[in-house]
Amino acid sequence: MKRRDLLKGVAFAGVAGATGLGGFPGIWTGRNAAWAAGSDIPVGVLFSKTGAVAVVESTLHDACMMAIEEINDNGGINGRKIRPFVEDPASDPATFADRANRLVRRDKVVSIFGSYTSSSRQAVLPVVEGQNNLYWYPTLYEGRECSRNVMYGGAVPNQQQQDFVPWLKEKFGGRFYLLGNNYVYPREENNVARKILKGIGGEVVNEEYVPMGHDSFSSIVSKLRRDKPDVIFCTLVGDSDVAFQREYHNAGLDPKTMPVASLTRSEIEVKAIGGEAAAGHFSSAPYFMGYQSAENKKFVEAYLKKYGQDQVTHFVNEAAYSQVYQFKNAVERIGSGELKPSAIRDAAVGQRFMAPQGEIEIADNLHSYLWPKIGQWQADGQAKVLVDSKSRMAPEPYWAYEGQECTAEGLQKS
Amino acid sequence: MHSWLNEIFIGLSLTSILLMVALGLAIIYGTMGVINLAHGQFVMIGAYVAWFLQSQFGIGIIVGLPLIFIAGALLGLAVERTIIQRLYTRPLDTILATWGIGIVLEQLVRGLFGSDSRYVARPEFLDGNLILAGVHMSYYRLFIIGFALLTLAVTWFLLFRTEFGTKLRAVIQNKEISECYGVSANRVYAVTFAYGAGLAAIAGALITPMVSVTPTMGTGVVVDAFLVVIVGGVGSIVGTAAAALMIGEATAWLSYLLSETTARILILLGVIVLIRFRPQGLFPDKVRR
Amino acid sequence: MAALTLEKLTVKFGGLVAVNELDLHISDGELRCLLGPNGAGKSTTLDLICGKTLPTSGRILLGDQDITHLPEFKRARAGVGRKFQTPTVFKELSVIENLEIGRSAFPGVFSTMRVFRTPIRGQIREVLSLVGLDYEIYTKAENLSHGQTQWLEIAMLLMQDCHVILMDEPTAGMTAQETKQTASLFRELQGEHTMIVVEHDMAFVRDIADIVTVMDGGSLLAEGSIAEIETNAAVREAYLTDTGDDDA
Amino acid sequence: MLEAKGLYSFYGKSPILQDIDFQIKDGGFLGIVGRNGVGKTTLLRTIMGLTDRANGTLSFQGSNLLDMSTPERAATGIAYIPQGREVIPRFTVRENLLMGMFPRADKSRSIPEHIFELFPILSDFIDRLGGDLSGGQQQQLAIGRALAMGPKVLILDEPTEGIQPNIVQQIEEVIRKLNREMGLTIVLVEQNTRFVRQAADSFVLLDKGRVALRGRGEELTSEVIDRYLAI
Amino acid sequence: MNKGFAIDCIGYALFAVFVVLIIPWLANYSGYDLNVYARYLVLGMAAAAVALSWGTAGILNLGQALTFGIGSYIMAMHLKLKASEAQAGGMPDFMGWTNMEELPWFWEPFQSVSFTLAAGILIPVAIASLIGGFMFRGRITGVFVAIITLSLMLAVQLWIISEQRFTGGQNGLTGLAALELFGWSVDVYGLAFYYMVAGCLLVVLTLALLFLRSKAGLVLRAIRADPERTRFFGYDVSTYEVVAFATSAGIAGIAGMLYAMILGFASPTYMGLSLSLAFVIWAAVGGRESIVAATLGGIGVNMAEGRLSDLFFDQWTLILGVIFIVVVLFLPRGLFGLVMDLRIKLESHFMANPISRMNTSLDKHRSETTASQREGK
Repeated sequence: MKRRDLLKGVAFAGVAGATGLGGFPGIWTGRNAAWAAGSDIPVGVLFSKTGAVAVVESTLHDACMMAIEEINDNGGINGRKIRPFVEDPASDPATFADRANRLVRRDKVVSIFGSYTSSSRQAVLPVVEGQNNLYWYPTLYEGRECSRNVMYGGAVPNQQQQDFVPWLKEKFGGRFYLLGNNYVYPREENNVARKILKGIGGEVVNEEYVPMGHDSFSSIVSKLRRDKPDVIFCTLVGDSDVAFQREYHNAGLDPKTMPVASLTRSEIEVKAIGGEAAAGHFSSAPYFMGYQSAENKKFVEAYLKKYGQDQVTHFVNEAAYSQVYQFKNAVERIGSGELKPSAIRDAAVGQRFMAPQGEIEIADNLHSYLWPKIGQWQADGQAKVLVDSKSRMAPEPYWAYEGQECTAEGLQKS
Repeated sequence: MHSWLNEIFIGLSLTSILLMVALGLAIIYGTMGVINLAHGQFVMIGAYVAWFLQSQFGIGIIVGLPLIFIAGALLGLAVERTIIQRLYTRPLDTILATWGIGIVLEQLVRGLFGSDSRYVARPEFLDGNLILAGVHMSYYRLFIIGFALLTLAVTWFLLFRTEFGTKLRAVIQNKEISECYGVSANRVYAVTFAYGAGLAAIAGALITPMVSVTPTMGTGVVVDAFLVVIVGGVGSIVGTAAAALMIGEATAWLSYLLSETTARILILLGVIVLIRFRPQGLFPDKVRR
Repeated sequence: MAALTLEKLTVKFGGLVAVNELDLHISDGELRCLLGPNGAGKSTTLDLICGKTLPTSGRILLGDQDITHLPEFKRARAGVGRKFQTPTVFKELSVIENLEIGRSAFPGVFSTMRVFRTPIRGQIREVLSLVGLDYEIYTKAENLSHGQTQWLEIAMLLMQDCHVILMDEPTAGMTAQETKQTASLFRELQGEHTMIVVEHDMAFVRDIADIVTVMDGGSLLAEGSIAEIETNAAVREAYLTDTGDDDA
Repeated sequence: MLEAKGLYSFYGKSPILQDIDFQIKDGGFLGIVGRNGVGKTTLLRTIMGLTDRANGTLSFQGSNLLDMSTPERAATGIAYIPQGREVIPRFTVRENLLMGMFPRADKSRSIPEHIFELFPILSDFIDRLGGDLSGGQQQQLAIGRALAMGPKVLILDEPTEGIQPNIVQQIEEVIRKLNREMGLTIVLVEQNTRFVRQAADSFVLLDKGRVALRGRGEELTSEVIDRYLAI
Repeated sequence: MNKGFAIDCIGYALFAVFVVLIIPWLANYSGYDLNVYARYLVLGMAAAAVALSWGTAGILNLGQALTFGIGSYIMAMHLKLKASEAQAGGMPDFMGWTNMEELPWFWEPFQSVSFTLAAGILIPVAIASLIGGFMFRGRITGVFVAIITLSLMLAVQLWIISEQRFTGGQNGLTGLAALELFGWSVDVYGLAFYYMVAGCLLVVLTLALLFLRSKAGLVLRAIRADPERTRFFGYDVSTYEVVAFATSAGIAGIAGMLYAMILGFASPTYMGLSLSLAFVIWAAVGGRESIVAATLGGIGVNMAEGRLSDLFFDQWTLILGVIFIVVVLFLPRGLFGLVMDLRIKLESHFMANPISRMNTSLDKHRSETTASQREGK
């Protein structure tokens, strides 16, 4: 009996041992030993290449990497190259947190560029705040956040809606149907829209949220037929937006009388919807691929050359691209000082950069002054910019919340 | 005023899509007891083949259907011969293996075609709407309803009016005896799996004009299809059709009256109750297993 | 006193009446043999008593207790044990583990949580040697021979120590020697336990039975002592002819 | 023509049959007897290739059966009528008979008339479900199904088990007739030794997975039975 | 029943050594790695929960992430309230944004640590008991259990996402405070926290092993083999199934609570389809028959995933998919089965002569028999 048990024990130990050996520090940890060496500037690049939001995030990854390469090809920053540590968080918040942790704590990056969805940003937040690192987030978002560790490169609700909603009311009428995916961004945008509409005498005929990834919209279309709104104010994202617009088109509804006004639709969704089905509808964004400017021409040409002529640029990957340059400028400004995230942040504030959309500026609340535009989609899949903002619009992440303001000192309440 | 007719039509349209997707799964599950979690990925691959044919050769969805079916069937055959075949004695393990297969297929497609969302145009002659008694019916949806009925009829004919169908039903009821009478169960399984995969691919191609084509599009599909199959009852294509109709109409009505989210929650709960009290399905077929 | 009473027990499967208005009274400590051609409803009757099948109509009384609608485990707790036609043991478990399952005086989950080992002594020891499995204590049941499996199931029933034991073809696949052993074991149990034995082997039946009940087509055909049965014309026609010289 | 030499057969790792030898010539009639659980059914299943693994030699008309899959064995002309008949319950009588035609080399799908002559009841019930027939009728259907393939060898596993006496006789007559008049080779597993003694020209007696005794049919005397089979 | 008990003890002891000594050493006692390994341990615990009901009682729960997620939300609710103490009315920020007036009643009790800790176990247990009773009294088995548990999980997930004002919606509960236990503020990057997680895991596994080692565990194995037959011995099969199901839910609840602490947020993806399936896969890779093996499966696959994603940035999911297929095809009992087969091979290698081996085992039985006979007298 003894011998038998011993054998079993040995076998078990073998497996445990194998696991243990496999787990030997040198093999298991550390991407490669050389990471700390040299004078490179380590940054994290954290966009999903797989999973549900890879459709968008992979283009952000591409734009971000293109900017890094451009900078490195032009001699880097103060002679130092940017060293990107790339991770694939697979569209999963828990993986986002894990990978951000890895970047910040193990790879000791000085900044992370990353993510598209609010939930992934929220997942990364405790990591960057806990370690006082810096997260460059390129996406438009719902506002109402005032972290000192996030550089918000996208539009907040007031920047998308302040001009857009009154313009829509004037052109089509004030009866809005609010339609979005069921998460924080659409709800918050609709909050703002209601507020603006109230101020200008419009009304909300219905407010509806569908689950993320939902793709059958026939019931919604029959509700639209029933309610006959003047404007469909749309904050659907990704697959839902595509499916909805296809359904709208199939059902034979007319953009002249019931246009879809979207805050989230970019060239990338239109490409999937098909130009014909998207034609005649509107989006509000600080950037469109078809916007005429020298910087944009350069950006678009470089991007298509690098990633293929069938690719598109859009208002999120434009920001992902610009943010790398803003990072560069900040690091340049620090010069020979200590390169730590908080220093980069402080150096970035107030700095201007000539982006494809126009000259943008980082506000002291770490959001960006942007150039909101209203575009109408054309059958070729590009937007025609109908209205261009006359000045840089200030970001007010707490626009809808009276008595709250995001400042350089964080959230102020009065 | 005609909204109820309208909802019935929408329900039918949802039913037809559910049925197209679930039918292949139902046949595979009913025949082999294999729980094919990669079914959604077969749907996705059908969509990609449709996109590929259209973007590379300008072949429209409908003209391309035979090719799409063959592509799906060949892929199904390959998967069956290499992997599924070894798991017939362990049906619950197929859940795990096919999940792995799903991951691999998704990743392969992503590697080949990228993460981009792809666009497939609807056939032009199906543009527009038929308006009848105030009900807006898009021609394309009408076409899908018709096509789903046709697929159901073809499948029924295949099962009940052909020699292959007789062999298949014999194998389902008594594999050993069927083998003793010259039916090669292995071959029947392979053909059935290929047929199911082919149907999935066709379903994928047909939904492309309505959704966005991405490598992840299959994940959501498979859960719904499974609910339909289980509610319908193992091995009963009539049950599958009835379950699709039930779930399709319920979705249409509940989403119209309440909201999409509530409708979905209610349907999931309804399915739970149904399975609890009728685990044999709506129209149980008295077969083994 | 009756240990088990069936009153007008009927069960239908679809259109088929498997058991038809069956009345049966089995007194305490009796060993009753149930005979009849295949499909006569013998096994179904046992299924009805142990709860595997629910009757369409009629009543089942265990002593005074009406058990017609009790779930299986409650009938088992009330004292009904069953051996199946094809020996049904837990193949993945060892002999001793099978016996531990059989020893089910305290079957509640919170009672079993407190039991950690099976002491191989006392009753278990006795039962093991009685059925000749003492050298197979740790053998997995799937590795036993057909006959040993039969014995194991009988042993499990002995451990269960039920008042009413239902035996479905206990000697199938046993050697002559074993069958004799079984017969003597049954005679031993007789008196203390009430038993119903379904068996084709007439020699065995002659050996053990007090009263024999013959069923045909779901109904009671005849009942009486073995001698009465063997001379009963109806029984001869339905069951005993055509077996000729062959009892094997 | 059907011959086994040193045949072993396994379920999982345990050998159920060991070192089995037998031989039947064309038109022969072999009875297999033995107690419950000695491997009679396993022997038939081994011939059909339904056990997990088999070693040794098993040849039919010179070709090695052990290399063939079950359907291929059926195609050589071996028809198997298993214990419990196993007609397909949700197939009609016609479909069940049609199923018997699948292994035919000539691909014919018209059911041979002589089956209905042997079992008139089958043509009366041609559109009924197999599962709705009585035990005796199912047995007739099972034999009919086997005959539909135009077999050379008929393998029967306890064809009279659980059948009413009057039909038992009818079935026994049919089996004898198939053997004597139509020249079919028969392998029969039977508990009913009387029938084996009367009909078979040879028998093997199995015990514990081995051949314990073999001989001519009429040698299966009551003395032999007492020694090996009786209780 | 005590055959093999010694081996299990040895194996388990090795596992404990691995968890208590080797992992911290691997992690160089440093914050980030300890946190990562703590996460792996917790996921291993979730895999153990799956194995407890699947490997033992044959209940395949595809909705295991439901109770895991509920556990994480319960912990997150407490930590969120703690983080919101400074807010008006102590209300979490997201509630203020959705115009809630006051803290909903069902949030109130989570102010208390002890209530939270108890609820994190008991609420999953209660939910599992209800749904388990609902299913098992109706003798639902196999794939139907899988579909019901899966559907329920999806329904709850949808509800949580849609009721943003109570639950934080898609984003989940974020911005959590650190847990305070007896005045000790838990630092999830510290060695102490790692040991807390390891301790939880070992205690849970010990209790679960005791449960499985008891006769109740034996009855569960009997139920897996043949539920019908078990009933005829007087065991109330459905109650046993409910107990196994609820126990595994409780374990998943504990794992969920720890998970929310480790990552600093709770998300509806914690009760998502892919995580739920992942639990099952991990348990299958490790070996569903042994909860220790399943735990190792969870830890191992996650370590591998962490490493693969490091080495093969692009295709690590593909590699994982292939590994799963290979494991299912060729190691149906997981790595545990491989170890067991290896053991048998080793045995027959060392005992060259099978006859002598047989005699040895006979002798063994005999000596045991006489020993216990003596004991008997």
